[in-house]
Amino acid sequence: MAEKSVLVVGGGISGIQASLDLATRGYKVYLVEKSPSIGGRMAQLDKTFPTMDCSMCILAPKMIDCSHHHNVQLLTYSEVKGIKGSPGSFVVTVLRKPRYVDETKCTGCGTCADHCPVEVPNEFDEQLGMRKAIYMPFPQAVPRAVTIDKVNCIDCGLCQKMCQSGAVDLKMEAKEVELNVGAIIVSIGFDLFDPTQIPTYGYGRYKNVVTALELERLLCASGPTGGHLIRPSDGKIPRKIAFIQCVGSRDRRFGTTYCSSICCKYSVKDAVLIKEHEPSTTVSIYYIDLRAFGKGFQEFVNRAKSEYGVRFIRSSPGEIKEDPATKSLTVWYEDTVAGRIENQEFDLVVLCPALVPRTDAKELAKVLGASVDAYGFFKAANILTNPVDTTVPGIFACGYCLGPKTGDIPDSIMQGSATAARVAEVLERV
Amino acid sequence: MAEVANTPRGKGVLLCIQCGRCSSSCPVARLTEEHNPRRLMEMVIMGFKKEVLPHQLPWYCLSCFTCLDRCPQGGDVGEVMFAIRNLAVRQGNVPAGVAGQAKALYETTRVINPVRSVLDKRESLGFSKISNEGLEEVQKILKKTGMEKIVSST
Amino acid sequence: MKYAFFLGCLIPARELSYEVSVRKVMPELGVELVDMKGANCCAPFSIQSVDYSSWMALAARDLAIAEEMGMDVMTLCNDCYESLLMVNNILKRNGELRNKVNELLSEVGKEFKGKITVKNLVDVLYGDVGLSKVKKAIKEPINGIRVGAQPGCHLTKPKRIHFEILRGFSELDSLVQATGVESVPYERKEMCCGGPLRDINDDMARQISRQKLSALKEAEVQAIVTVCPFCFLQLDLGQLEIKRHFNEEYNLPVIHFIELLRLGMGMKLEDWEIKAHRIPITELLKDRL
Amino acid sequence: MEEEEPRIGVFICHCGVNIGGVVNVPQVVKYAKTLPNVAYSEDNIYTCSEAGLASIKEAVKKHKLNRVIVASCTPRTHEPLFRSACREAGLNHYLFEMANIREQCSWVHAHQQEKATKKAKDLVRMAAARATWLRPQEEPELEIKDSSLVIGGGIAGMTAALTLADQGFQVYLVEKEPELGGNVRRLHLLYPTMQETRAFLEPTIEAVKANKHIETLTSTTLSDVKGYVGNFKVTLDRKGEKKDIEVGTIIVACGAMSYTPPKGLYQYGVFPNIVTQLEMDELLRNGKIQKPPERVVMIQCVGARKGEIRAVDLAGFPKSDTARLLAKILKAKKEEGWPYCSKICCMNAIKNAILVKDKFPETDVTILYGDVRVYKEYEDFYSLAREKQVRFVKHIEEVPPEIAESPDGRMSVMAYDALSGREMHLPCDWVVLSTPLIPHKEEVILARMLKIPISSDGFLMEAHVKLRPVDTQMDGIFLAGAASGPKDVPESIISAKAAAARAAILMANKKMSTEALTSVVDEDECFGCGLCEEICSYGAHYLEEGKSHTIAALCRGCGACAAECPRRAITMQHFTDDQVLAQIKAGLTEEV
Repeated sequence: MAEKSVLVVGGGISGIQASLDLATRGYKVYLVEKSPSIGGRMAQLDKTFPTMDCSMCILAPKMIDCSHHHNVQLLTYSEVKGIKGSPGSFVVTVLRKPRYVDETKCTGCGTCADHCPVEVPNEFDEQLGMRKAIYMPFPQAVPRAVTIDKVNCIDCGLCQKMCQSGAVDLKMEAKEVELNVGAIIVSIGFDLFDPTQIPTYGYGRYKNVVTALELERLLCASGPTGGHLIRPSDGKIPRKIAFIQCVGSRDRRFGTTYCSSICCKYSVKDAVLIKEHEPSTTVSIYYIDLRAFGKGFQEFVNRAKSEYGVRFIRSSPGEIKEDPATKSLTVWYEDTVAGRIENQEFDLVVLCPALVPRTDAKELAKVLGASVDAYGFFKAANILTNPVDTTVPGIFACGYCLGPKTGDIPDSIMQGSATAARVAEVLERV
Repeated sequence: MAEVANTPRGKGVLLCIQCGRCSSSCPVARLTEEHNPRRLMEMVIMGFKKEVLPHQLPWYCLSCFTCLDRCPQGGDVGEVMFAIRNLAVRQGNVPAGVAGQAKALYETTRVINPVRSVLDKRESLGFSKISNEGLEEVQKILKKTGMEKIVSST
Repeated sequence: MKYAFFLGCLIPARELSYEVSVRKVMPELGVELVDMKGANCCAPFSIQSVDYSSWMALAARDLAIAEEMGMDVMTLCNDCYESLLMVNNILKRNGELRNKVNELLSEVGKEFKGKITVKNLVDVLYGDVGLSKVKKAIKEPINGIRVGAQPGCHLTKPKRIHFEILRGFSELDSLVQATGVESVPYERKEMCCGGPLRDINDDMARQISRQKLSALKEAEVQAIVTVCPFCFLQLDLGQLEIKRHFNEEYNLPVIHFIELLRLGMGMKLEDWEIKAHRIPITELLKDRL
Repeated sequence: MEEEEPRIGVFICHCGVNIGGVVNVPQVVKYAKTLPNVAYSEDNIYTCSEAGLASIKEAVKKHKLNRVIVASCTPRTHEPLFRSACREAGLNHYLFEMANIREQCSWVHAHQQEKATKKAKDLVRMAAARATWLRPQEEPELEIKDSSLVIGGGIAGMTAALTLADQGFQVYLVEKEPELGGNVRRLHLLYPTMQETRAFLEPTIEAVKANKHIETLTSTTLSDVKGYVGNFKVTLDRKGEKKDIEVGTIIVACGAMSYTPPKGLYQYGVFPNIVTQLEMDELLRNGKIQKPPERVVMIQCVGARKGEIRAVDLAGFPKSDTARLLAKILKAKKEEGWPYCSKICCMNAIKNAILVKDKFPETDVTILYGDVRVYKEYEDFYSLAREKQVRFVKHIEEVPPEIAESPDGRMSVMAYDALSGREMHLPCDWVVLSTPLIPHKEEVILARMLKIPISSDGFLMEAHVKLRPVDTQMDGIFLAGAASGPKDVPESIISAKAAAARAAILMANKKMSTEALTSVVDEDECFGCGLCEEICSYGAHYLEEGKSHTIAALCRGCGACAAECPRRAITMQHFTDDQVLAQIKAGLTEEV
């Protein structure tokens, strides 16, 4: 029955939290995820501050809870296409893109992928690692089923031959399903600002200039390098690493005037992780204002300085130049506190790009009839009093799709639970 | 601060967050400690008038506008520089070269004038004459804007 | 194609050879240049440093003259170009300021209406004449020469005000390449020639030029191609000054783009024009002069 | 089930390269097979993945396993997962045992692969030894009352109360002050919307009062909390008169308070016109400042980002003994300041700066900061302040601002502007100190009554700072608002709704089952000395007719009582002496 069921769009940590809270509360939850697996951004991270738990290790159980929960129905590789009705009785049309693999039959044994002749960069690894045309984005993927990416598939049919359980179905077609739900929660997360828009930093041209998310994959044990931090250009271990804050954040030129809220914090975390990997590495963090707010972060920064010897320089570098021979990078910056303009050579430079709305956020907002704010994030009904309500009654939002008002993972989780509360408020109101 | 901020080319100073992208991009600042566009902005914000206006500081800038392209806030140091210079000039701080051009402009409508031989050459080539027919109008305008006073005072 | 031809101060006074080539080449490409009677100095950065409203008024007066002629302006000098372009943009968008300026202009019976656009040599050749037509005009391509093109700051910077016509190095490069020479990339190509500090802080100006020149040397170019007469002056005459002050020799011939084009089209330079280059170009272009 | 032969299955996880990169997993698998009672062993790339779990279930059936060991990571995150796998395989999940060969082995011995492999074998051997002694356990089921106690009538407390009441749950909202509203009541306008506090506070208070499911008790404090999740028995004290209520869940929204600098810090309490941001807020709201000041100087991080909680502060404080811990922290911090960033102060300062500027455009407002921490969209608010010509001066720790009397009898602030490298002397009429939010003293009593630990920053501690930000280690008790750390209004509202959601889950389900890992008293052995009652931090033991009894729902299975009991009359279910001793013995015997 509609009034007892909820649609959650986006299977990241906030969407998962909302789903589990509602499901455990007794609601029927449809969790729609665009990509082949739930998990979202948190799944891509290496370790998380302050417990330094491996991100996937603490996320995986929640992902699996979702797939096991009798009240949760996963609709991965699916997108919301239309919506009718009103709070209490929405009718939502969901497009189930063809996976060309029967989820119920696939055991995720991976034999098909082993034999697939087509190799392409893996989105989940930020293009740093490779995957096959029939693939599971990462080992802990939920549901545990492979997907054929038809764009790159050459229809050799090998996977079908190899599959023991006859799960591959190359004829599979997209189909639309209609869901009756009482309320909707949007939790589609964020994309990264494209650093090529700031040419002086050379991202895209210089191999050893990477984004922070790429770094997370390079640090991650289950990442493309098996957790060994190496330079993309030559596979050498970087000895001098720089982090550059506010790449696209606090920037009027691109309309991203806001502070992305998390970069300073994860940079300090990554710096410490790198130091633990290779104590001899020198790590420099270039910042404008070091925004280490929130529980335990200031103390953590103090430790990063005193115990780990991480360098903090108040400066936003003007440009990066690559030495064509060594592929090492010279960063031009001013130590604004010392008032000195200097340049320093690094083996690896990590850019911390602004967090921006998903490319399809506006489109989804249009489908749902919800408004977006000046930056293109989902607009809160009232950022003070109704922070997780969208402008449409019965439709709520949590996580970074609401914009940087989300600090980090705990905030996303709190928002996830908060939307669960709002749903209950609306559907249980007595 | 207000004196600069309230001029058309100076308002950028209010947007500055002192990130240092301008200074580390500035070709002059890389050559001399003296010139630091970021610090100059800070000094303007903090109102260190005496340390800025009477000195060389405002006159290092090339106006190459690299900073305009790189400033994340639209702080436009390169633009603000003109607002600062306008104030400096009114305090009599104006390099001879600039004063000379201003004077020439007021007296001939152009900042550089051809020598005799060049004029002859142009004539032989049948090019249009270098005339000062705009002079009267130009001087009228410059009297109004007060530039004439500045020219005569320097 | 008719343009109000804004000559500026520097060219007629110091770089007559530039003007000659322009007047010879442009008609061949179907461009008619009409002199602006009574035009005054564009009010370059030196003047802007002295007084804001004078800048506005002087530039607006020139623009008003062009408007009376009913033609877009074509400039040669980057400094004139940036000045006129900025004022044109600002006054077109800021009504309040426009009224102030027009108050001043009314004293001399002129008015800024904002009906025209400001273009430079590259705009006209690339945007209006068109690359293909330029290529066609090249009868005797100048092959086998490596040059470094110096766009000069105010051809492209700041990006946000250069929106009326798309503009960047690539357009200039493709025009230069059209003449047959090879335009090679070099370090910090976007950087300044140092010219703006001439007469204000000569030493600094020369040091900036040195950076430019050594970058070009490193890229192993045989010559520098300029569009802006200031860049030309600074890099050409500048080399002599640098030799005097730092005892460094670069010996990089500097040549106006329009001259290169002229040669490519099969016209010859006259002796006095060749001599106008302080770093001799005879060695480099001997078989073409 | 007396007593079929133990048949143990051992599943060893590579955890990608986390374990497999160091420990020679296949060797350990081979070794496991040689251990007594081990009927089956295999390795998995990720045992926690669906494939891993599937193969556990399969093996249980195929090899008739009646014990399961997973050698992988920490039970803290993964035990529930593997237990449910056992359940799904038809095995009582107390027949599951875990060996941590990652945190306790591969991660700490990353550079000693051989030794690590040996240690992994030891850990597996020990786990197997214990598994042999494992017995199935039944989990007691609890009734959950569908009523809730919300402690604190601030914006967080009211929001939580309304959220629950709207779902039909009975709520008792307790506020120690005579009226609702909390800290927000003291504020004039709220950033970033700059809407009048009253305009949104009053309607909320009205809504609370009007809601038939909420019983509001102002001027009321807690005098005692007994019971456990689902069945808390709370005694309230309303101006001396006691009132007993029974609730299923408790939401702690006790908030925080603004730090008052000690006399003399930045001349606070010495010169008249030196106030905190909160005091300035009140001055502005009551129009107490008539004469346009020439200059107002604000100083950030007064009493924040200072010092650190030193290890000694925490030494010897069991998590449960929160009272002494906080008392000690409060004392130390009073002078030294607090180590954390209170995160709302920058915005408060900017808000007040803008208010001053709007009221007195001619007044110069200068803010001395270390970092401008206006995160999220608040950046735009910072820009607005700059456009209003508020000045921001970055100072550095080495040269803190100094306040002196200036010749003209006013104050003068000496500040070092790090970004121009120059000293500034700012004669001014007002100095405003931005002070952090700090824990209430009452928190001590609360924490003790509710048995929730306090984290090193002095605020109430979450169950897991990342994954369970509004839960506490006590089932049925949740945290809302600034009780767990500084928050501004939107953040408080979100956390309050989150806490309400978590509480609602329990109450809506009406019942829950608890861990069987509890203490059991052998009444024949017990002679009623009462040591267990004394030692228990959770009030799980009580004496009756000279014998000790356990309240299973309260027992956290810490084992303190069992260790203390002179007659060894207390057994920890699922951690029996047999099990632990067998494990120790196996640990001490060399690899076979």
